[in-house]
Amino acid sequence: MANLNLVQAINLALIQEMERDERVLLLGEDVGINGGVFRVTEGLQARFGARRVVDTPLAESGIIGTSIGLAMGGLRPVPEIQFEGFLGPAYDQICSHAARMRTRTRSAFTVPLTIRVPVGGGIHAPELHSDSPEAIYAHQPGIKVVMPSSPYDAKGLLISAIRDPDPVIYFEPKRIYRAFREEVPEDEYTIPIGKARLVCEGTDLTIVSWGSSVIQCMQAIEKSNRSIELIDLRTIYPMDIDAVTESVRKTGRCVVVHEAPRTCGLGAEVAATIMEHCFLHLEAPVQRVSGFDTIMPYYKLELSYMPDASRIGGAIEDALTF
Amino acid sequence: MANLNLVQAINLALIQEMERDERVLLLGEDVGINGGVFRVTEGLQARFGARRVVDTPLAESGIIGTSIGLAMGGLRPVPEIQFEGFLGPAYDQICSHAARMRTRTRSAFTVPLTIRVPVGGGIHAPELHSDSPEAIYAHQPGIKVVMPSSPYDAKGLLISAIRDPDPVIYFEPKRIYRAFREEVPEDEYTIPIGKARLVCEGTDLTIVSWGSSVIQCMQAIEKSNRSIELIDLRTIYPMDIDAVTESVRKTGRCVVVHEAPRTCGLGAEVAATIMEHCFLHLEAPVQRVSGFDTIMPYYKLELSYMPDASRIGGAIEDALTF
Amino acid sequence: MCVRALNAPRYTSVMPIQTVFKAEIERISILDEHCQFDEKLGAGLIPDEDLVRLYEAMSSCRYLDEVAFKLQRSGRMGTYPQNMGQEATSLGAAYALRGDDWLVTCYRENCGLFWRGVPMESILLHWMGDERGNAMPAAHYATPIAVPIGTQMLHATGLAWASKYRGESRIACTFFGDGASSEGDFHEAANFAANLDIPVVFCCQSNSWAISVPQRIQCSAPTVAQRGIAYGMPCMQVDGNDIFACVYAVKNAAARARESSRPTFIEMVTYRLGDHTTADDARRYRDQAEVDLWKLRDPLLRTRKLLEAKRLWDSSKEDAMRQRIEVTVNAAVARAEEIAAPPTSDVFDHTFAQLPPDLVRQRDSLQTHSLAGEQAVHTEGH
Amino acid sequence: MCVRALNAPRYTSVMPIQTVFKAEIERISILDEHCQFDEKLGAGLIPDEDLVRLYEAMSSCRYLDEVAFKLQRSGRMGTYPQNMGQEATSLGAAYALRGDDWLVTCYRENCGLFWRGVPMESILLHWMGDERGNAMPAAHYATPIAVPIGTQMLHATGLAWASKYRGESRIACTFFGDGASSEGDFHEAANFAANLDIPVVFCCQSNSWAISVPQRIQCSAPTVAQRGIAYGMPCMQVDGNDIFACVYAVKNAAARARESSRPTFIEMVTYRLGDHTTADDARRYRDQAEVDLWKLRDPLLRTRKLLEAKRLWDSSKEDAMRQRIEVTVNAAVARAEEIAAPPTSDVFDHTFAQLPPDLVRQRDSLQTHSLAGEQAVHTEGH
Ligand SMILES: Cc1ncc(C[n+]2csc(CCOP(=O)(O)OP(=O)(O)O)c2C)c(N)n1
Ligand SMILES: Cc1ncc(C[n+]2csc(CCOP(=O)(O)OP(=O)(O)O)c2C)c(N)n1
Ligand SMILES: [Mg+2]
Ligand SMILES: [Mg+2]
Repeated sequence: MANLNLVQAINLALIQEMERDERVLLLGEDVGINGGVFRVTEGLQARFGARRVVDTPLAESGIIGTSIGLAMGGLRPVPEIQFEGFLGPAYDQICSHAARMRTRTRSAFTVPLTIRVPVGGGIHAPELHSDSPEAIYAHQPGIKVVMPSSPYDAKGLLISAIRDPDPVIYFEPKRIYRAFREEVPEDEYTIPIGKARLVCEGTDLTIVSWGSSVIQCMQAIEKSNRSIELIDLRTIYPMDIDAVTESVRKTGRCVVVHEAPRTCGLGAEVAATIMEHCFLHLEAPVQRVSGFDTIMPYYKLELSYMPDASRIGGAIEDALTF
Repeated sequence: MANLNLVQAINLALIQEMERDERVLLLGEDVGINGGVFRVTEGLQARFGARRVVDTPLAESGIIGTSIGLAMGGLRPVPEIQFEGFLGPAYDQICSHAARMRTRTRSAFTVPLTIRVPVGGGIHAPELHSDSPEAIYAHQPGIKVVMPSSPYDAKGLLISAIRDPDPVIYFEPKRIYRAFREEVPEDEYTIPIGKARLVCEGTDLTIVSWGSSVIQCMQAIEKSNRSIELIDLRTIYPMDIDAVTESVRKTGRCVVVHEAPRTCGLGAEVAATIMEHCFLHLEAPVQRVSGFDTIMPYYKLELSYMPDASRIGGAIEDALTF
Repeated sequence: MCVRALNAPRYTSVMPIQTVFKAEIERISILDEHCQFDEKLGAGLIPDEDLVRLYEAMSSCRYLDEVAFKLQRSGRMGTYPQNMGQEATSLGAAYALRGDDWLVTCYRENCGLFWRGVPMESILLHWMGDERGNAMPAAHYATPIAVPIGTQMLHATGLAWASKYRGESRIACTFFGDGASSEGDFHEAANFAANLDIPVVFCCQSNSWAISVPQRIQCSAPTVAQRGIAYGMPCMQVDGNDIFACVYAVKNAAARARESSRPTFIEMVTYRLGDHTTADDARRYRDQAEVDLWKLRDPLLRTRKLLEAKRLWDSSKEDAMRQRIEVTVNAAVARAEEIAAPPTSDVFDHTFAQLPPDLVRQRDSLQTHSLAGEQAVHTEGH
Repeated sequence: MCVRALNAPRYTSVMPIQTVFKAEIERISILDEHCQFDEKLGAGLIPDEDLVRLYEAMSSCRYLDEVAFKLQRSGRMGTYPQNMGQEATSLGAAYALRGDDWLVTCYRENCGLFWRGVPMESILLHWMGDERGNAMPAAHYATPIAVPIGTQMLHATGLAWASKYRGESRIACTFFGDGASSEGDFHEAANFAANLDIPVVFCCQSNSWAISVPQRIQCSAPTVAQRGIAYGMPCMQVDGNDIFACVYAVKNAAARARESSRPTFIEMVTYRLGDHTTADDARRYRDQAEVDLWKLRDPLLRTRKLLEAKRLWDSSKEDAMRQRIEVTVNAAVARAEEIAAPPTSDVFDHTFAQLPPDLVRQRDSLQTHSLAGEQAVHTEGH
């Protein structure tokens, strides 16, 4: 066991997978000698050489497109996109190719690719460095999407993602890169993709969240005097519908919390799914606490945009007093 | 009044807006002498010259990126992207720039841009020619998204889109480009963006749909012996929440129908919104009839993927017998 | 070939004007449209017996085009892009490459793919709207047909990189149109290959048109070949209707790639004799005179003339070949048409290696529904 | 300049090898790092009184960099990208252009923007996390700071096209880094401009690095300038630390753009003397020796030397200037810091020209909430 923050947990997972499997290679902007702008790949080029940790030209479509070719050619590339705001240029390669190659070729070609991307706000960064596009990729069939909220999960989910035979987008909530440490086993372990985590049990209301918002949810729960169950999805797609619906059937009330804009965010999917599966158990409408349907503001106002304990608390009240 | 199909109605709207406003220009792949691959811009280059109807290089990001510049420079560009499957390369310019320019510059720069894009399946086309990405752009703050389902709406919505001071994606359901004709006024008229259309009234259940699925919904209603209200959203974002919720408050039941994959599709947003606004009126969970969470299949199976009258009928039954 | 005569350091003190870079591009032609043959470059390049086979390969691809066109017109196939006029480009490459080099094509390279062994019915099946047409067997080292223009070259770069990573000598050769060379992904693929030393041969099918858009709108420079100069890549132009020139250029490029892991850009100047696809009517935008001119430059025509001049061919051989081809192609069509539509559950089966629970639910719901729905689907389809 | 010596038709009958294209690229240097000045090219280019003003402009931009760095380190500003070492490039362009030509920059062109009249506090405000810093007044013909690398050049192409469309003589000049030249959007912007005859001047800040990635990974070709050859564009390399060479090149390119609506590609060879941004530590990836070498080539140093040689400058003038600059910059900082955070409702106000009803609801919900929430926000922010 080691006491690690999220950055260190990811770094450890990368080391272990690279040692275990020669097919794993890292590529991206500044991932080499610089160790990535968040130092997630720190020391890896020194350890594994420039053949396995590759600085690429500044071109996101190029990074993902060549990674698709690398994967079709039998390797297990782990490209990094520097910020979620720069996934845009790679959108086409992700959605038109990575997501479709297996179905297009009836599995003759597959794309075992793990795209690592820092995500979300709260670090006082410039524009396009604080967005939350997880719903975009959840809407694209053929890709899995995961987002850890703790160092322990970060390691286990990353190992699962790298070993997964299909493309996975692995979002790293940058706000909690170094926010806290926890015990992380030194041995390799996996956390199944598609399984949520029950953070804490409760009977009055269920909160569903993921990524760094989980921390805000825990703060809200601490401040509340009700018995609240918190589910961290961990996997955005395929969502653990059973975990969510089981909980809501028990509590009858639900708040879903995310940073992304509300319209067509994953919160809508969670709410719609709950309605479909738990209609007769619901005692209040599912409440969404989310970013607004506006551009994530520059950092002076970013904390007003992001769900915080107080807004979550308000939604909890609304759900409980409905 | 003229009896026009959807292609002709759009063509007429383009002519009228170009005659009215010198700032309007068209650009895209094959929009010139060829009149677009669907002939929507037929005759326009002959009429307005190669200065105002411009064949561009084969580069979607280039088409949208230069259109953003044209719009920032005071013009009203109407770029065409040949198929929705080729919006991918332009995703970044749309979401990182067109959608953000106004908020980024506190309205010093604006992007009055109308992106015309054929959308949806049902025409036996190759892959990436039959998708429905409307939810992707509905999730992006700063863009409006519209989708007509009839020649009359097509003309009025396009004129509104071109005159709108903000970027609009105008999706053209290609399955009904030539499926039917209807009376379309020769005079120019607008249909407000953000307002749904009540296609037919009913008391037992509300169907919410848009684009060519509206036709399938009408077929399902015809086959049904219940009193069903059909709402055609016409605008995807900003959605006419009042029209939807008013109807569902009356009927207590709702089916939402779209071609796009289910997870994080607009159906989820419609369902979540209805739950938020009409919880106490709902007598059954909102039913979603949609594409599956798989890649739209090649055309041999496309009709199994797309909602048809029979699947819609099934959902109507499920909602009514819940 | 692009010559880097000067390789000045980026910061120098020569004032005020110094030439820091020079390049020139050569055009290669070995068998021209008048059946003139250059012995110096051409000798030994393609043995006679191979030339006969290559001619038959081009002819049979050409015949498939005719048949496919009719299939589409009679509603037995969806949109189909004819290859007519461009057969020598991909065939020359397939002939010059090793059988296990990656061939990363677009949709107008049937001739090269068939040479590789990709069955005709796969290509037909694809355009009949069936994914199984794209299930390329591993042995062919061919990637699926690429519908989104200009995107597949990045996969070539990745595939070649994967080989290099493993220390294999396999390279990749990718085909794309002049229109495709306008896409940003082309730039990124070439730039990755050039800067990361990845062994890729970039073959541009420079065929004057991208649907209705003339080449000057994609590339107003004197040559498309000079796009390669941007990356410091060796680059050249060849007569793309000259199978010898295509073989020559790809052979050289492949050797360079294999030996020094360096990419090459080849502009193959050719012409699309048919419409863009069966959904297109080229008469709307181009003159018949231009088409007629290019008909004289047809790669089949000149190859046949050379064979005849070498007394390797005559009209009776032509007739016999035509009969063989008809049998082959018609059999392929029959096989493709025999393949029934897959069950609707097939929509799900290749989304992921393992179907997530909710997709299983969705698949099951489809099965419940399909009994009722199959009828409706059938009616609507016609 | 790129010379198109040969302009062969795309299909010819010269066999077997014909040179179809030739190009060469020139490098321009007028005032070198040893303060050697070329009278032939340099005479009359920049009148003495202007040179003094340009020197002061560079010096004040440099001082702002120092101050901004400290502001960031003391938590009074977010991430900031220093411009240090690259001042001559954008300033040379701004000086050479008309005041109403579009200047479409990235984030390392403060010096050119200030010359245009963009207030220092706007730039500061932007990096302090406030959109109002990007509310560029129309009179400056400057676009907002561009964070997504390599994307803004397309806007330049569109802006210049809009002017051409209206028959105006305004052109656009866009700046981007060597890293940015790897992005597909660069290719598309240059290709649109070249093929649609749009008057754009493309200026690449070729500064050896893109964060930690050395230039050979962005462009292993001998020059970045040759990227322009791909588009048949006139292209050249200049010493980017030489304000005269920058002015010369942009002046020529702007004249060409205005007269014949043709774009130009200019590689300005320069160097980022500071870290990439305040979030970076360049010592991790580059040698101090390299930095030291480039310090000798500093654009400020050589300009000052020339002024001194011309007896237009001395240390007392330098001291006086330093005092002026400190006053100006400090006042700008004070003004920027005085600007309070906007009300939270500001998040909504510029999403659309008119706020849709649901956004009004969301804004109102925020207001209800903010009384309770403001406290929490405040605590978390620190
Ligand atoms: C990204 C993308 N944009 C547009 C299209 C539509 N489209 C199909 S083929 C084609 C023209 C291709 O021209 P070129 O690359 O020159 O190839 P050619 O057909 O001439 O062989 C276009 C615009 C597409 N398939 N993909
Ligand atoms: C699309 C995109 N990808 C990545 C980044 C992160 N990033 C910011 S600056 C930079 C390097 C830019 O290098 P260059 O274009 O050479 O400009 P320079 O900073 O050297 O002036 C990177 C990778 C970004 N802002 N946008
Ligand atoms: Mg072409
Ligand atoms: Mg740089």
